[in-house]
Amino acid sequence: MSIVDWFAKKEKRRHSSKKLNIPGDLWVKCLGCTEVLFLKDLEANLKVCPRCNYHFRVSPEERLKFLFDPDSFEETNAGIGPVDFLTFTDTEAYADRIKRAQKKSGVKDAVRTGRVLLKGKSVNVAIMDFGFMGGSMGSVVGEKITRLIEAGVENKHPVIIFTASGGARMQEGILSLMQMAKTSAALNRLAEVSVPYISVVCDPTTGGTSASFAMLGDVNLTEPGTLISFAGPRVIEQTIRQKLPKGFQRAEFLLEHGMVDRVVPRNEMRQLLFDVVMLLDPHGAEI
Amino acid sequence: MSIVDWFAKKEKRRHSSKKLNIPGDLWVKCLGCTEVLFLKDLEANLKVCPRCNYHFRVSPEERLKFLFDPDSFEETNAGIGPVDFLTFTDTEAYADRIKRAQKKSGVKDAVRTGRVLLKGKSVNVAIMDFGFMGGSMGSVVGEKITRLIEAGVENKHPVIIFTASGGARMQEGILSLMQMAKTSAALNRLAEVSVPYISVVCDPTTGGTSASFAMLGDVNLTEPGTLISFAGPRVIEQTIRQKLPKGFQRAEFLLEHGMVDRVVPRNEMRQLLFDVVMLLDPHGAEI
Amino acid sequence: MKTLAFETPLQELYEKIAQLKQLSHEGDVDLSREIERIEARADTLKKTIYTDLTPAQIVQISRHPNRPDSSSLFRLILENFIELHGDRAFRDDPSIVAGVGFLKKHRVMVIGHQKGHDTKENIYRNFGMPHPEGYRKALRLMKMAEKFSMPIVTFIDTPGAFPGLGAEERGQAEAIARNLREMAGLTVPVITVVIGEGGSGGALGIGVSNKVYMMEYAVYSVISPEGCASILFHDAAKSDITSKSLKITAPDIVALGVADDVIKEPMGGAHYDWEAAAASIKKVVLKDLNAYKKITNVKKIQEERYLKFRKMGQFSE
Amino acid sequence: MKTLAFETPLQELYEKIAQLKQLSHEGDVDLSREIERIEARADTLKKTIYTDLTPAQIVQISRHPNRPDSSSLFRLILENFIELHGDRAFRDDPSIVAGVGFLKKHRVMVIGHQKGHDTKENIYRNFGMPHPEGYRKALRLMKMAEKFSMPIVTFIDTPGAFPGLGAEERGQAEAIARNLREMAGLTVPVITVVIGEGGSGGALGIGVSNKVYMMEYAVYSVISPEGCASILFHDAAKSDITSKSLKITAPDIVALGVADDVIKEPMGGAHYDWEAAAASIKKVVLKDLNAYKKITNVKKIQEERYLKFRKMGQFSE
Ligand SMILES: [Zn+2]
Ligand SMILES: [Zn+2]
Repeated sequence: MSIVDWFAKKEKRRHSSKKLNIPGDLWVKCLGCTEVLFLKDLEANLKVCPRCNYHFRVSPEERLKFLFDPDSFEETNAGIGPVDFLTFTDTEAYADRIKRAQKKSGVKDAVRTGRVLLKGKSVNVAIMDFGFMGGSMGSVVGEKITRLIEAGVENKHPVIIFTASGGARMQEGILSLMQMAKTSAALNRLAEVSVPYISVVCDPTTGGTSASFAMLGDVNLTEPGTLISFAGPRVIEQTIRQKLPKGFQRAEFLLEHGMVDRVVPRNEMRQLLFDVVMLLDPHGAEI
Repeated sequence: MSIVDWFAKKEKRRHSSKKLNIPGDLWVKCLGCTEVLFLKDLEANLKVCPRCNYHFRVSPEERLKFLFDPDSFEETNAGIGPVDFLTFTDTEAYADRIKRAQKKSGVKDAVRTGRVLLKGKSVNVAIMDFGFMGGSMGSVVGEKITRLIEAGVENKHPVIIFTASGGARMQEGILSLMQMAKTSAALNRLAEVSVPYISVVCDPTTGGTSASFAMLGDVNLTEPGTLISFAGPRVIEQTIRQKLPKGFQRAEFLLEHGMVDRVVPRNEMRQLLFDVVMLLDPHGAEI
Repeated sequence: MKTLAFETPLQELYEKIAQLKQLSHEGDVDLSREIERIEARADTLKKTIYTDLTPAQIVQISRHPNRPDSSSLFRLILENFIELHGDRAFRDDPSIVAGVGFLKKHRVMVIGHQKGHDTKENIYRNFGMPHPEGYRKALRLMKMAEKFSMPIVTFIDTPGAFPGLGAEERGQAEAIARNLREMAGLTVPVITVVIGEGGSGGALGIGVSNKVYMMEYAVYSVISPEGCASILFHDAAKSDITSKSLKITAPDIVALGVADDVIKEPMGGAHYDWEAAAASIKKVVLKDLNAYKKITNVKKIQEERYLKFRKMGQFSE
Repeated sequence: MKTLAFETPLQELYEKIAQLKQLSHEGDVDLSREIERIEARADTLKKTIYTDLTPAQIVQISRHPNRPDSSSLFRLILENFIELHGDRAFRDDPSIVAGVGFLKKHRVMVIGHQKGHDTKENIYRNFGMPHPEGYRKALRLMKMAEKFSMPIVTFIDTPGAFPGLGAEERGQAEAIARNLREMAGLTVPVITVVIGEGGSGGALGIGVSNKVYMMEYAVYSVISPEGCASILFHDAAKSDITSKSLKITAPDIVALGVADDVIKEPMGGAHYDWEAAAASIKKVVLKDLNAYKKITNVKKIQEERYLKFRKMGQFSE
């Protein structure tokens, strides 16, 4: 929870692929190696720098395109939207923040959910959107994730969740915290019926999201370089009053510390997800 | 497993309360503080040094006397004895070792088992005897422990095991190793019927005994200063090529590292065992 | 005893009363009428102060160093309390205490965050901020409670889970997440009381329960008011604003459907009378234990807990 | 390739053959008859050497640095092998590898001790000696296999669990003990092959199985022959004696009722032909998987495993 949101905001600015103002075509500067890349090439390479392997953050739409069968996504619960039930105001009213984020993104909140085909296999998928208020989890994210998991309990298809979140959405107060319990409780029900749950932890995933469904996959996957933490790096630096070691809280660090099963390059993710799902799913047909 | 037996043997010599040759009465020298103590006083104090709190090792008979209701012990399977089925010989034949140990101790092997009353409550109890070939676990120890646990599965009374063992009895080869699996498997059955199992880890408990039933209590208790380890201190010193820190692998160290629930002075053990058993036992009557 | 700023006038009266009593004792004069008068004034003042507290003041009371801690409350509420230790994997975390005992005739497992009352104690208890092994100890013992059909009572009192290197290395997020999921499935009833500070995920990690109660001056929040202020206003000192807007006091938490009820504290707060606070908690918990004793269908207990959290959240559709 | 002492004469012949081949290639002379003659001699010698090995020599083969390792065997036996990592609490232990894959049409979970073939690899793999987190990773994945109804195949190949400070601190004994108990209760079949060195509790920690097989030149022992000799004779060099008296070779382990059968190795040992060794293992495991597929009553699987170990031990009564 905590100050990670703030950190996340800074991070967000740093990580978004800044478009360079070069006339004629769109170019972007790699955040890993500072190479200037032709946007179309970058996109053709799944938004991974061909030179330094830096994995750019991508939108839910891009993930759908990169990983799943074309036009197979059937979105669910797209109509659920946030409410400013605490009439929370700081430098800006929560109600206004919501409007602004919705207008900018064209979606109602920070996660999209639905059924999709993965190489022909039907799965329940949720993809969080760090671009929408730092992927913060309020009632909408919690409710949509929970409904998706409950759909898995019913339809017995594997559940795959791509997380990307600065943590709980504090403008919804205690109810944002409770989304951690709600989603995790739903995963307990999913486990009872032996439906596989794959968590794909994407950059960045911190706070309340990491301390709930992100860490609870039967298999936890992540992409190279992903920041995964409970407390954000800044908070910890304040606590220990020294700089953090390089690579701390990154995907490879978590692999070493036993928290994730694999760090998966984006171009291998589709095949790996398919294999994992086929191997674990006791409800699916045999190959 | 491993070289701990050898170490244990050395330890045994060091720890047995050496009787001093003072005419008239029996005196012993404390191994903790070197105070010379009148044997009768020491025994009245449950074989704990009144000066330095050193807990002397005690025999199964002494433990029965110190902790359970007088004359309530009904021994089971006392007739099971060891067999030299590998005709194992080193500097002495295993068959001869057995005979010597049996003659010295008057019992057939390194554990006594049965039903006993603890402040009026019926429990299944096993008490290992470090004095019998270093409390090593061969087929007899494994079988008697297993039968005791299986008795618990049947009669639903709590199971309490006092361990004291240098590990597996290598003169019985691979079958001594398999006693770890046999006893642990029995504990799995006991857990399935929700009968409490209290492990009281006594000095010393190492190797195959610690890596099976000794560490598997719903509640693990131990006495102050008890040596508890998988690998013996000597083996580890050989591995790391330096002296071990003081207190390493002792009861208090294991408490700090989360392996045991409590370090219990001997004079509090009876009451604590009773309380724990009354609190955990779902099959017992309410107080 | 440490005095909070808004308690100062009251504290001054108490000191005056103490002086007068000493005087009348030593000087052998009768000051009883004067003392009575000031005592009455103190009572009135106490009521005035404590019936109109701001959320920021309540936050202060919830963190009062003299508030009763989990371990002391266990000893006041239970008979034969036996503390149990360790996660069986890495370390015994002193910032979570747990054990078994009888609450009247009920065998119960109790688990709570543990703060200290002075610096030394607080350092040992890590100011009530658990590491992953604390949550893992809690889970081990909750599973044990389930095995032996013992209801679970948890006390929440933490600024949050510890944000440190070792905690991150050993999976703070994983430990909390796992507890949330596993608590949801427990077949025994779980009753939680927020006895002081309910700080974020570190609090919730032992709080996925059938019943949740707020002590009158306890708070429960997704983020500390200071943390929230430093993010939103870049100024931690603006926590008086955020402590209000976050809606973290007992009545707010009940109104939002997160807690079931408020447990009244002794006038002025639990730190004035631990026994009275313990008695109030005991009464509420006992009532629930008696009620749950009658439910033999564990599915109902699981279902109740699931639905409790399932309902939480407000959105448009 | 490292040569064991008793293999030296054979190795000399192989070198000679290589020389002659080179000679006939370079000098354009026909030495094929001479080569054939020596090859025949080598074959005979190989048979002679490997049909009358002492237990001490078998111990050497079981530890041969070129023996196929778990991970390589998984890749040879399975399709779509996916390694899974981590204990979700402290560390991913490289001395135990695990993952999922298809063995023919069977979804299986595989787990094995992992040694290296050279110094660098061995240091990374800690010479196949796991820490507690290795056993905890194994247990996590066995529970996952159970959840998804996947049979479990384990490969044993370890000198033993690591005897070190960190391992003791983090509960080596607890980790192994827990695995023994939990494996006993698994509702899915477990098939174990001792592929090399079966060292003590560290081996058994992934070996409480329905079926246990010994590779022809594998050993399984409560203690290493050297360790046993140093205890009993105060002389580790007397391990030729103890390697005999401990009864640790494949036929002994079967005779004692601990293993079900021996899996033949390619002539000279698995290190001469990994593919052939893998094929032999695959055949045996596949037969079992097909048989277990027909058992839908999980109680039967648990009962079989329980009784297997329940019977072990010899005593008078
Ligand atoms: Zn780059
Ligand atoms: Zn002494």
